[in-house]
Amino acid sequence: MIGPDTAWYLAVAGFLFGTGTLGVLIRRNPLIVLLSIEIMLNGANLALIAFARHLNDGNGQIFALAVMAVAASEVVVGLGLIVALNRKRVPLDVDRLSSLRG
Amino acid sequence: MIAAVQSFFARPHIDWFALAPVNTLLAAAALALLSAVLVPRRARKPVAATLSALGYAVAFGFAVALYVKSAHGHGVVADAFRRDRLTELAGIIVAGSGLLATAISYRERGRGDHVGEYYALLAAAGAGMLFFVGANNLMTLFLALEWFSISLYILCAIDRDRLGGLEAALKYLVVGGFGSAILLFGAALVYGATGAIGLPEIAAAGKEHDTLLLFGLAMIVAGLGFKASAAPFHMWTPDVYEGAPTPVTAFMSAATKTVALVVALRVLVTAFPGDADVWTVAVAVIAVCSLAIGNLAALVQKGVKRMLAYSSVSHAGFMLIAVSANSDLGGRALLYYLVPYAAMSLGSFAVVAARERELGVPVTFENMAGFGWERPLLGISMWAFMLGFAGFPLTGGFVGKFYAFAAAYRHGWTWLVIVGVIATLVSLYYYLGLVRAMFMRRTEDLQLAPRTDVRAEPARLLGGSPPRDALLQTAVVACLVVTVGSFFAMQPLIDLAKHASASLPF
Amino acid sequence: MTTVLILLPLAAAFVIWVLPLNDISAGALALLAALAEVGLWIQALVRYDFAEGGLQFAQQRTWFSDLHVSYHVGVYGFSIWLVGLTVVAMAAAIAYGFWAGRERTRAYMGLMLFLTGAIVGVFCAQDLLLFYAFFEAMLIPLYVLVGVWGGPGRMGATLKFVLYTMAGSLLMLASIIVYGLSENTFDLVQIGQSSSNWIFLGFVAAFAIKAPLFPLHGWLPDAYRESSPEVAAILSGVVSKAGAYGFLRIAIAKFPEPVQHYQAPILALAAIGLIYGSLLAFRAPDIRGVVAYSSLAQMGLVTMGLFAVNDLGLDGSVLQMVNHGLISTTLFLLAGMVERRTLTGDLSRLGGMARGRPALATVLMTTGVIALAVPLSSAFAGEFLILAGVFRQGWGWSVVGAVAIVLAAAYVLRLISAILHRDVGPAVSDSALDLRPAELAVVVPLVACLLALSAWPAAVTQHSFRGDHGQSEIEQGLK
Amino acid sequence: MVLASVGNVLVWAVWVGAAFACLASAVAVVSFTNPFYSALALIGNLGSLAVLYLLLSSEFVAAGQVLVYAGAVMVMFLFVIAYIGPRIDPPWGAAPSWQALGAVFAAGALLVEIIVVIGLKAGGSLAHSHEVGGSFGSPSYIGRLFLTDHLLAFEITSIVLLVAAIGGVILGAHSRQGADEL
Amino acid sequence: MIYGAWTCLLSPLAAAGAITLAGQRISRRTAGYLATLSCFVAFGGAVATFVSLLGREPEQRAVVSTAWTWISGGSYRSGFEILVDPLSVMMMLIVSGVGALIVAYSIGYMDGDPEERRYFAYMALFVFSMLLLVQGGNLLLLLAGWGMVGLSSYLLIGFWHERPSAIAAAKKAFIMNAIGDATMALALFLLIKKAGSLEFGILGGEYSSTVATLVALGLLGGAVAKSAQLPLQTWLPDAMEGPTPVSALIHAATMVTAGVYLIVRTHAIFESAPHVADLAAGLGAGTLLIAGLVALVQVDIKRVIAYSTMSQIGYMFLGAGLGAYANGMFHLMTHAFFKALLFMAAGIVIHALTAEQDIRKMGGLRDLMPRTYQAFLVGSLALVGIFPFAGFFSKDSILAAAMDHGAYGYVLWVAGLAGTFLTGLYTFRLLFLVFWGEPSPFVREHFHALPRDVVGVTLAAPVAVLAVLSLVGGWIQWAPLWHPIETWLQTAAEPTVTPASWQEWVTSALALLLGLGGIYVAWIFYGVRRFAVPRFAFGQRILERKFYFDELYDALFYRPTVWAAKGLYRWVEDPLIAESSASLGQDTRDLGRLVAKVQTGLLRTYALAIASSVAVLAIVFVAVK
Repeated sequence: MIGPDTAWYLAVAGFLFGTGTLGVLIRRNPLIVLLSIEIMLNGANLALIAFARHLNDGNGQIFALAVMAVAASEVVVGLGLIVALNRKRVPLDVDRLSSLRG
Repeated sequence: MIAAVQSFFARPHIDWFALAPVNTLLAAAALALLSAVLVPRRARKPVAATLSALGYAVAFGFAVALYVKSAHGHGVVADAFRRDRLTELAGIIVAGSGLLATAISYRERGRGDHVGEYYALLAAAGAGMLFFVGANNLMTLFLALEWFSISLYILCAIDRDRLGGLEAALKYLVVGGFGSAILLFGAALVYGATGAIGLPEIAAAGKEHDTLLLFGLAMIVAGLGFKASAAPFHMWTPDVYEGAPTPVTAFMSAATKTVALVVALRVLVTAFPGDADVWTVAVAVIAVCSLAIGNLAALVQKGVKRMLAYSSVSHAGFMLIAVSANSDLGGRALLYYLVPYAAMSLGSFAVVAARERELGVPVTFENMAGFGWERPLLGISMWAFMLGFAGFPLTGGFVGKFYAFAAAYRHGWTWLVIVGVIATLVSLYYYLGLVRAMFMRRTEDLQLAPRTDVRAEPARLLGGSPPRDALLQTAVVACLVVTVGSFFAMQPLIDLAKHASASLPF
Repeated sequence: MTTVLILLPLAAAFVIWVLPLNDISAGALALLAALAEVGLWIQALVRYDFAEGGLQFAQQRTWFSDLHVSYHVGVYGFSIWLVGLTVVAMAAAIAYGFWAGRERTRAYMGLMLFLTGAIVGVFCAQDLLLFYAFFEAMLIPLYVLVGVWGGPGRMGATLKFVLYTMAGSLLMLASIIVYGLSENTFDLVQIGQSSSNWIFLGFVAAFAIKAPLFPLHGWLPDAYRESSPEVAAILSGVVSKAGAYGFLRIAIAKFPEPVQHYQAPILALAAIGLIYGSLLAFRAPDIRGVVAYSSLAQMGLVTMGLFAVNDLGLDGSVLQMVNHGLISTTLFLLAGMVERRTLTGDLSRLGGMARGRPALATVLMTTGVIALAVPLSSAFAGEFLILAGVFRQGWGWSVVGAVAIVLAAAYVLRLISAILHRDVGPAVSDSALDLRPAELAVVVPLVACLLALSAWPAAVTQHSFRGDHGQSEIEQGLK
Repeated sequence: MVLASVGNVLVWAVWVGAAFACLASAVAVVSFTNPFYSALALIGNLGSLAVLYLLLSSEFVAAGQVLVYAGAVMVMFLFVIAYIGPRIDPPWGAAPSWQALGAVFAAGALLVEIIVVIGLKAGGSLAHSHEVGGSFGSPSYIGRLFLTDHLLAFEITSIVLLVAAIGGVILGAHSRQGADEL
Repeated sequence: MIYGAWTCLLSPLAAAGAITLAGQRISRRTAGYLATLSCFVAFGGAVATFVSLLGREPEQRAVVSTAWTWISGGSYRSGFEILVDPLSVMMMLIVSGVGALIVAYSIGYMDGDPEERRYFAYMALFVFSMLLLVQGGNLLLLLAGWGMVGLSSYLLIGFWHERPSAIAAAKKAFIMNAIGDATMALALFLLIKKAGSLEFGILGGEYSSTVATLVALGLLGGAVAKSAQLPLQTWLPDAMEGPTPVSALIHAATMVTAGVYLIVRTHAIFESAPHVADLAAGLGAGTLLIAGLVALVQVDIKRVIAYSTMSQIGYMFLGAGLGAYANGMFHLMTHAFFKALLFMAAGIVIHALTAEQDIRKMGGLRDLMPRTYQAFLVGSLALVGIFPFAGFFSKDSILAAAMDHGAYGYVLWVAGLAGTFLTGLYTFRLLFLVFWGEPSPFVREHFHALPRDVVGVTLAAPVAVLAVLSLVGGWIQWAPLWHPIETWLQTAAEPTVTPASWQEWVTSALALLLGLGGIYVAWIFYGVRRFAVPRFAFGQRILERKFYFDELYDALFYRPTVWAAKGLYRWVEDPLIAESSASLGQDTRDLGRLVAKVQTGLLRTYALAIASSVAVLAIVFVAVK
């Protein structure tokens, strides 16, 4: 194939995934945490599509599309929760959400 | 032209019977949802609850019928879904749990708003699980996972005014999203390594010990372990179980664990037989972690729900022992164990719910004092459930543990048996501790919450002790019957499990 | 036959739990059931063919086929006697509980009957898993019986008791799994003898804790002190025998080589326990303490006899199991009766109760002298056989036993005179009555059994093993 | 031949650009203090991903990416952020705790592992990939797959979205007695 | 005849059981009559047995009757059986006869005691036990009876259980006897191992000298414990805490002499272990001296007699150990007569002085109670062995036998003779102090004569009978001239020594002289009080402390036991056994707290846990491939 090998794409995918993970692990604002999860999913998507291209197989792309939908749904629910929390005057800081512990 | 279209769309044959349980529940969900809009507020709750109950009952019936008729498993709808006895046995357990969960929920869901949605989501979650256990390729697997997970996220937060619920839901959502992202990436890697997403095809690709494959496998194991709340992927469990409404917790603890473990078994055995030498060890290690962490943490809990949550972590360990055996006996052990386990956890959470309702505060060991004598039926049932968790004879829990250990021994892992035994010993402390609280403590200092009329808006106090909850008690009795009955009449159950696990390529 | 023996009390228990009876009728019903059980046992005793010996009244139904586990029950000669001990002691305990009027009678009586069924099951089970099931089932009622109706320290005591016991029996479970799967059957009769030390030790752990054997008796003092007298009676009188029975039926019968291998250490532990228990009983501050530690010593003696593995030792041990069962049941019940009158078991605050209380004095004295194994008593016969048997394993063991006999005399006499003799203790008021007829009706039968056994100990020793040759029957693995 | 090499160079150039943008925006999302900017950065990320998809000859997915994601989801994000007001929190706000260290370590480990694994495979199976026909990734191609092999997946996707919608309604809608209970 | 034997054995048991069960329903007096009757029935049975045995050939005079198998273990069996042979019949006669008299005497003596019923039940039980001991058909039953007499002696010594001293004495007696039982049991175990049976017959079997020695030692241990010989003699004086008839019956006439019976019964094993036999004789000699010395300084009337008992049993041991079984048994019989007589006479004195036992408060009773004085005098003369009283005939022949035993024998002989002198001295010291001189103020104050009712009769009649027996009882056998007892016992126990008649004569003469000498000295110091009693402070202290045996045993056995028990509590039971489990549980819970602490409630922690474990899992997977 012309252009870089699949490996390069996968590298990018992996980098995205890693960055997303880092985001989830260090960020305290739930919104940004959600965004980071999106990045992880996108990394996975990129991997899927790269593989699909590499294997000349459509399943990967389908998978990717499905993932988009799922990601969207997760975001919807997540945002809903954030709104609900916000309505309870809860500061948007996941570190403050620790009434359940031990 | 038509022919061309026909050839263009080679529509796969659809085995509606195989999908019947799922569809039934979806229908029930849809109707319940409609009831939320169409039925007047007063009648909404009974209608929606009945719909969900009906859905589960019918799904249960379908699952049984399918179990009988699916001696030889096969994939349906372009192999996206697998119709075999494993699927259907899991389906039976899930449907049963859903039915009981509906019964338990009935009084809980007093508040007028969202009662329709609640039952709709309950049914939808069940449908997702039913689909999940049948998923035959990574895509459907992932999608079904998200399907019931999202339903559960919402169910956790269904009381938008309970901060605990919201917190639990957010934690569940974020950690769950994180976990499923990992699962997804693993799936992608596996797909890349083998070029297939269908479970059998993955095995057929014959890429044993391929680096990408193993990497993906690791991530998939993690993702499934997360759903089964096995240590060290378990940390969401206590918080979510504590924060979620108790009936939801009951449903989660019974059904989610069931499907997660069944799917884990199916995926590992069907898709990765070549790497068994790797994943058996990994699963065994995870099992040990779960046993250790779950039991130790449960020792020091004050809240009963949290204790039960940790105990469910440790039980994930016990059942993973069976999975790690990677043998027919192991599958049998797991599938048998799931039946009494589901009953016990549903029942125990139901009892907690009952106590919660008469106290109006979170249930702790302290305020369980004297419960056994005040409510003999619930008390004795709880006693039985605890003994079952602790693996005492006269309950199915004993036979389950016995089979799991037997499988481990057959696999040559006596050390795993020893670990399990020690874990059981530790677990006795808190299980019997609850019995002790219920039966051996005095109850003078105990305060029953004033009874509230839940229909009134806003709820208004009536005073007096809460009414006995016939539905809940029926559910508890049903659980009790299963828990104890599975010990005495275990041959039939074992046969069920045997046939079910026979549909896996051991 | 056997099944009926097991099921009758269980059924009665459920009836009592379910029916809304008042206290009196519940207690009466329970007592009736217990007596019926005794009647059943007598029936079994009469119908058992001692000349032929071996396993009789066997019943078998497959339980789960793929691992060859079955519901298999039956009785050997020695199990008949242990069953008898169980039913008699339980009847007495239930009668006492009924008379003493325990609160929540229905629950209490049901649990007692349940316990009866479980213990009888232990002595009758001929399948490893079934045995384990009954072995654990005993614990379920005991946990509550000690924990709910016990004394102030009951919670700690019951927890300790259960954790200790479970620690052992879970190890036994591991052993059972390994043993049964490797032999590919769980049937105690068919299963072959094994030479695995580890499996053996697993079993020994369970039984050594239940008996208890010397270093593993941490649960014993608390459990015996805190539980109500009749439950303590059952604990030390009957439940402990389940451990010894396990030694005999499983550990010794099925593991000849490990027994050879570990004979000396186990005998040593038993001997230490014998002396240790006797010494502690000699200084124990209260009645229950004396009886508790003495039963530690006695079980050590029984274990010695069993692990001597010869005709004398085995016969003696079976006899001594029955003796000690009856003796400590009686003593604990008497302790309860004394405590009812004085509100204390503290020996330093008792004394002089013999004056004006001839019945109490006579019964206590009789039981006491039998307990210290005065010659011509059944306990003497048992100890004599045990020590004669263990003498063949080495004269040293018997010397230890002889020393223990002297110590036994010392602590029993101390107990008797501390309760009955000397000047009246501060806790003893003149209003404390002599034993009431009801109490006599409870204990006198037990004493009568002891006296009968004293007249004819051979009733047990001759009818425990096929042709009174325990050694050969054991060596064949009790097939 | 020449054309091919030219095309190759061209593709390389585009790839480098897109990949760089992608990574940069990802880093930006994680490290911006203001969620508003993070969201914007994510949009950039999605856009550059779409370019990569195109390079991988998946037109339909790329389109879907832009429309669904950048179009719908992100708008929703921005709306919510605007609704609850941007809340500033620096990524390293908390003092470097074992938490943060562990986070960096774990994420770094994962990243390195993935890269290494891919590097290991780069010479092997990943080196030579199949040639694909022109229709690969075209809407019709995708559509056919959706309606044949992956019918169920298609249906499920819709169900998931539906469920999510319900959730959104339940959680987002104004609660009847939300205020007076506080 | 065998029925006679069984009747003899069981009738007292029946009485004991009946009295116990009847409880309050029968009057106290009835209980007494019942017990007495049963003993007389037993005596009748014994006589019947004796008569029918007389009618047999000497060889057929051993009959075993088995009721049922008592215990069994494999091939080993021991029946519940009785052996009737000359030896046991002789003992049966003594036990039941003397026993009957003493029980009858008790009716008077115990009159008015609130717990008379218990007393008579115990007495009957004792007679049964003693008969079981002597009739027991095998070693196991012998041991059974052995222990049972120990038990009933315990019960009777501690009869007045309000007295701490009585209870202590009872316990002491029982435990000392338990030690003896234990050694006997060990001997029996050895026999079972070697011979597989416990019939008396096996004692004659072939055993290696070690086995024989060990068995004999074990039996000797039992014998010395029961007969209060060195080194287990200390319990007997304390046993005087019991009622006087008890002392008469158990601690003079019957039980304490059981050791002698045992040695005679099992003489076969002793003969194959000669050293042990010599040891027995030596212990006897030692005891008779020590007891005689200690008796010199005792001030309690009963204790003096108790020590004299010890020393007399020393003579019997001497005889039995030497192999002069017949003589030993003969002395046993006569001793039963005159010692019971002495005790009962003393009992009457005590009764008359309202339970006072201190001889320093007595005196001048000769005129107040002349018949008692005469009875006491007869007993004393018999005890010292003055011709023609019973002791003379039995004791001297034992000493004569000693001469036929080589050098060692002569040592014993000398000791025995010395003992005779001591006997004369302390016996008549007692007699003079109690009866002679002027009535002390205490006596004047407290004395009351015997009533002429049932009490008086039951007290006096047995004493009279025994007085007669003490006089004529010895005439049955005069070793140098006629010896029916020896021939009677021939089949049961063949003597191994046969003193020549000159030895008999010499010994008798010397013994008589020394006895009279003792009496004379006593007369000088205590009778006419010609000289003040000389004082040897040191010696007296030793004697009063009974050679410090009690203190010795206290330090050797009792205290160490107590210390051991306390130590075990402090250092083993409480810290190790009791605490270990608790601390273990505590540690586990602490661990749990640690784990729970990790559950911070922070979302990021959870994600971190997952991420890091995935990283590890993945690296491991890839690595192990």
